[in-house]
Amino acid sequence: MDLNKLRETAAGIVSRDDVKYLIGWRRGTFGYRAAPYFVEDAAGVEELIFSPLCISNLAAYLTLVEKLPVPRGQEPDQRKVALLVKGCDSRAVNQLLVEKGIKRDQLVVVGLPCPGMVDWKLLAEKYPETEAPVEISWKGDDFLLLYNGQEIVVPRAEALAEKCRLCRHPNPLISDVTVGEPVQPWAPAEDSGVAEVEAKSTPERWAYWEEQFSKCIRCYSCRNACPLCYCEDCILDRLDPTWVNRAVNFSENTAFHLARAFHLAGRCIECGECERVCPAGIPLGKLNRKLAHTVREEYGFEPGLDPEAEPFQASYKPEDPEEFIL
Amino acid sequence: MSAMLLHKDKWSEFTGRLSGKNLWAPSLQGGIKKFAPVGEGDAVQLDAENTAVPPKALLFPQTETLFRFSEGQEDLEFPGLDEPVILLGVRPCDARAMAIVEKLFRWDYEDPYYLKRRELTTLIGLACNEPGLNCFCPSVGGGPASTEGLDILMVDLGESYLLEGLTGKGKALLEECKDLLEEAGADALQQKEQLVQEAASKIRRSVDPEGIPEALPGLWEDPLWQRVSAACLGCGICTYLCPTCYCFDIQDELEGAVGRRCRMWDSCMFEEYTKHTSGHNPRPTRRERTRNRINHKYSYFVDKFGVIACVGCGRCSNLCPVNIDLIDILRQVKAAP
Amino acid sequence: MSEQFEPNIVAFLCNWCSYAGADLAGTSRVQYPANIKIIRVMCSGRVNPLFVVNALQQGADGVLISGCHPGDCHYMEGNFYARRRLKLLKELLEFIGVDPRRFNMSWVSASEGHKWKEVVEKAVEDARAAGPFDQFRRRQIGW
Amino acid sequence: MTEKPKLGVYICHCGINIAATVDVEAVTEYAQALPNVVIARNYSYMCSDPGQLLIKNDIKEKGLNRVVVASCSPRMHEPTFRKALQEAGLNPYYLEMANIREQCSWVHEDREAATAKAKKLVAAAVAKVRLLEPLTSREVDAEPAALVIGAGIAGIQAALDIADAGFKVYLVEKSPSVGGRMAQLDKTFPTLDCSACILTPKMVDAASHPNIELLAYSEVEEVGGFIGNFEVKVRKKARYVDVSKCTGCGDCAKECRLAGRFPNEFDEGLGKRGAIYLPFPQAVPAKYTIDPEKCLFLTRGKCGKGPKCVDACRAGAIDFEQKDEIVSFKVGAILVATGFDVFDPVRKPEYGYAGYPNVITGLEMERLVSASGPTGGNIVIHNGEEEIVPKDIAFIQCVGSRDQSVGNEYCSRVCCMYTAKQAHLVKDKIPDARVRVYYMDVRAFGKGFEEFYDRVRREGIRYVRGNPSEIFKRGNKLVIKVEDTLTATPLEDEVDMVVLAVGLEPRGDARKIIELLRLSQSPDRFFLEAHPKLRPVDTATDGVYLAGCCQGPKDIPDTVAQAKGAAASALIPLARGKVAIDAQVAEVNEATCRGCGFCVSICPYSAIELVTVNRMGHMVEVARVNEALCKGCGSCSAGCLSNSIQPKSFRDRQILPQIAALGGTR
Repeated sequence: MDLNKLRETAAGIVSRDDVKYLIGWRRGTFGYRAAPYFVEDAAGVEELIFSPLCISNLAAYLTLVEKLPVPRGQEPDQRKVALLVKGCDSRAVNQLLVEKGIKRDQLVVVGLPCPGMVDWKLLAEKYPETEAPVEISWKGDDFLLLYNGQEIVVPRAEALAEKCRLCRHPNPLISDVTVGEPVQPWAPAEDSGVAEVEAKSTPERWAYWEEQFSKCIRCYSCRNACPLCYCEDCILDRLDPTWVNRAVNFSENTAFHLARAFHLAGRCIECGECERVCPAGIPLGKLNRKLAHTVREEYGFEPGLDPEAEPFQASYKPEDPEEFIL
Repeated sequence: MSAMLLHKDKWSEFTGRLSGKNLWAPSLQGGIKKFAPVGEGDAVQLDAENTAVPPKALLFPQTETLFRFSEGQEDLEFPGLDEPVILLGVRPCDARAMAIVEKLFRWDYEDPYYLKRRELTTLIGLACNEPGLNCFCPSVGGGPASTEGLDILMVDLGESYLLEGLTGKGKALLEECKDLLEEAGADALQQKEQLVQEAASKIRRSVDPEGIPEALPGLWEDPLWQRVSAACLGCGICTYLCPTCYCFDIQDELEGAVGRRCRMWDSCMFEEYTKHTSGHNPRPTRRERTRNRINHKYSYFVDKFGVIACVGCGRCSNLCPVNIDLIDILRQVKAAP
Repeated sequence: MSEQFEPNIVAFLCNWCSYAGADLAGTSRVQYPANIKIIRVMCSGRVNPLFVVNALQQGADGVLISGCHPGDCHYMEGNFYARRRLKLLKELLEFIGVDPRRFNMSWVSASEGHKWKEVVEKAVEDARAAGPFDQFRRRQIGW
Repeated sequence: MTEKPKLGVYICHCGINIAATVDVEAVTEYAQALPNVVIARNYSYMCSDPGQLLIKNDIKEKGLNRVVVASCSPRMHEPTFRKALQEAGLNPYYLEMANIREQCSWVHEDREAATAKAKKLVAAAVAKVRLLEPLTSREVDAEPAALVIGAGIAGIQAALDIADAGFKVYLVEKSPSVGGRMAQLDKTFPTLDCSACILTPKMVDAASHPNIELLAYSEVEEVGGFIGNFEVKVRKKARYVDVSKCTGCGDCAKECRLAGRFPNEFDEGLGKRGAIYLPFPQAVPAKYTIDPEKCLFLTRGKCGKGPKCVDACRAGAIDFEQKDEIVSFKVGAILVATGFDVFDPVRKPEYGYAGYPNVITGLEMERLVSASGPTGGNIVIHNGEEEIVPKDIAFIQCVGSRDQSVGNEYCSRVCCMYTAKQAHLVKDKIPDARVRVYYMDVRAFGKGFEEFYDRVRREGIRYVRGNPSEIFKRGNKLVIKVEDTLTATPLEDEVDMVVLAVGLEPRGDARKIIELLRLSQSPDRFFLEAHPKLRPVDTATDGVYLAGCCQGPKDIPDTVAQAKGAAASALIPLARGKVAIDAQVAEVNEATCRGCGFCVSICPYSAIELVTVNRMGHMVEVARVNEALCKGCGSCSAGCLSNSIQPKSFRDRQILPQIAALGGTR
């Protein structure tokens, strides 16, 4: 990855009058963390990075930014937002366009072909986080760590994030400008996470998810980190009517997670943010991916590939599966 | 009885005996570490890492029924709170946090639920020999073997645990178990001192809070708040998992004609936290909310109670998925003009 | 102990076909188990799949949804949307280990009083075999 | 809305229909204890006058503001009890019914179980009724005009009836003249009166009626709006002839360089016309039209030294500069009378229609026997070798009807009789002709039909029961291979001419009308009526009515009857001047709507649109419901992720408490 090229491109974009800021990543404050980073001027691009730690999906910030009341007599800031996207992130942008969550003309998309990200928790098992940030880069198919002053090559298989093992679209599907050469997509791994759950008996599955959902502290990070969970007034926060009580217990947590997963059916672009941010380690991605499999295999649909696609849950085909109906 | 030794070969007998007294200890629950009840015969294993969910959840449950009601009936049903609890393996920072939070719950109104639970709880602390990456307790007045809030402090000496009764409650508990204990000698106490010093030296991160409470009001409109909050997801991780955060909401839950009034954790990082019925929100963005979180801990609480409402446990920095790092923020506060 | 478990089943029926079909079962004096309790909606397309989750959480042991046959929807397309949405919900429920016998969906027209009886009997038998669903009950767990 | 709910619960015995199985006293006692219930009563017949009086009195005396009636299906008596509420001064939508008869007492025998269930159903109704909202059904003004699409006999008749009732009618016809299929027919069965003689006066009436605006050679392009307020756009295609000047003299057509070069559609291709033409002599309007796909000047920009028609026309009516014109207007009702196509027998290759000039369709036969037809009514045919007067003639029935192999399972209803009529006409014109009719069944069900069929057979026309398997040529004859299924004898019949009694099919361009008007099709692909028996001229789209063969095959009397029926239905909104809009429609919470447009995609009625609103200084899109178009199905609501769109009376906040009540303790 040519960081200079990226910074140069970014500098050009943020210098434009019609661009408010560019959302990218910068080095984190310790260990393996990379932080979302809002670049407002050309000077700021020096801190921009794109490394195997830039796993987070920045598209979430497109809708996370609050729309404050515009004082009377003033105009809302109509400048564009520039965004760095990997393949998966770009699908979120497409899906947001499908749902009119954002407008294309308010967006500058910088595509970054993505060779795959690391799951730092896998790395930390062997190389614990250090106070000083660890530099990581790609080396061929593998990852190169600069760890306590030492260069260490970590084989791809040892640290590649699960979502990247399953990835079908490493190259951005929408962008105004692309930095870097397209990567050769790799054969997506079989989704063993989902398969393992499916292989269980019904009571075993229940027991599995009972343990998982019981851990939930309802911090809503899964919802907030999701680029496609952006209702300004989420029904799961609402009191009239109350769909899910605020109380934290297995019953409400389960209802919460079912609603969250269901609302993403046919919309989830499998960026894995929900699972990554969960402080309780609930494998939320499995729920989304299970439905994504169904949508892909039984309906032949994959969200986020086409900004003009019909929204899946707001469309139907006469020949949709109905073998389950009496 | 002051300092006692519990040899590790008596550990299971010790925990077994306590397990009959509603004992809770850290345990891995589906991959997340938190306090869980110890059943009879359950092994209790204490390791270096602190729980992700702080033990505040036992004194201040995430969801707590205040009372139950039926529509059309005047009588309310209150939950009985009378069972003593023993928490084993509480870290000094988390115990300090309870002492800090108690100030709030004793303040203008004595909260019966919290205080009753506090009274019923015996805290057996475990000094930290191996502090975590983001631990910075000494910076905010604690330490790896701080005793504040604890009834018993326990130090892992390798072959045995050193147990110091700190309160009447703690001493009485040790007394009950004295057949399993032996008097600690000077060497044990010396070993403890050495371990604690070693632990303190292993703490890698620090920030000097000197001047922060005074500086914060002047930084109200400083651009740093925009900078440090831009990446914030507005989730509840940092506050829910903070041992000194105590905000709650009270809601009624109904099913048909029966219901309960309960209180549950709330978070100042949530948008609805300060949202008025009118729709107006005095803390309209994550900037104001982040600013509030820091001000609350490092300024308002200090003003009211004379102590920083942060114990340096590092959870917020560890668990924030977008690397919003408290120590980094505090450093920026100090560096601000 | 030998007394058999009587499941509680909440059903959502569209006004024009299935509710009318259930009415026809009544006027035809077709007999079926009383375990089923019907909520009338105008169209199966109105059934928010989260109603199913809510019903299971609030004490239903099984849920049944019934609408017009494809092509017969009074509103032309509502049942097609229902079919797609509820299939996804069904997959999700099964994936988290909810016994698939707790969820049934059917097409019952206004003239299919007898089919309605068969559908109800199946839903009741299914839910009975799946047993009481207390593991998810709001009041059982939270209160 | 903040008024505390005060409920009355009324449990009906329905004689013993309910009371025999459900312990109504126990249910009453149970209901009385439910929250907000002021009074619970039971009575033998709630729907009777005294039963309703109980409710009305309680509303007045006890100040009830919500009512639950536990009785029969709401599909039965909801209107009854709503009216009762209204008469007592309460909003009629403050009613919820518990169906404890059709869905409880009649289907369960166990008294205990039925009673327990009835209690739950009452509890659910009580839970819901507390949260119901008052609704008012609104009325909007209806435009006092109608659009009639298609000016065949159905469209003409309907237009005349509506116009005679005093309302404006826009009569839109795709082809250059009105008249439709009926104008092509010779005599009509069973009375043998001349089709043109009875139709032509009506065509003239339609064109000259002061209330009818005839838009011939025009097509409907766009229909928006809803009953009472349709907004219509019609494309008036350019004729390249100024109709205000054209006298219909025909001098132009005689001079056209291409005169007689193209098959004339009206004559089913048996006659010829030029590039400028009048479809048939009695055409209304009697104005010439230039075929833009044929005219040399229009296709190549050049016609000899100059278009001869221009020179020929003394009125100076030819205008090559003419352009299509879009006409917009509003109507309150739309009547669809777009007619049919005949089955194309090329799809039955075994009959050789494509290859043999002496195999013709029934409609071609109509033109052949017509005095105004290309042969002046003489039956002459080319057999491939020479022009002859056929002496051996066979008719084959059910071509393209009752035939699953071509996808037409239905009977076309007119072929048996038009075959009998044509057989009769053949006998009339060629008395020595040998005429056979191959049939599957003869359906002579109408007034005078069986009598006519008997008459034809008495005239010496032979009916052979059998479905021919093949037609091939032998010498200058056609050979029909067929099995006489009554005698089980295989036959080979040598004939000079075969007439295929082709059936009726939906028009090839029906899809356009479906999309314009949101119509549905029945399995036979004809337009679907709202109810096959009780609403045969209505459609699922309010304000759109059907007449004639677009709804299904029918003969002229049935078509006219249906046209008059459809006209009467269409007159209802026009005559009232108002249309009621359903009160139970969807509503958007614009504050929470995120403008994703899912509801817009979902709505089968195009009742939802995205509009831009100012949300605290930001221009954002939100959904908005056109209440006049919304039918309240609620499909939008279940597809809305923020649950911002909700059908009134079936809102989430009204349904979730029902669920809670039905769940509850087991």
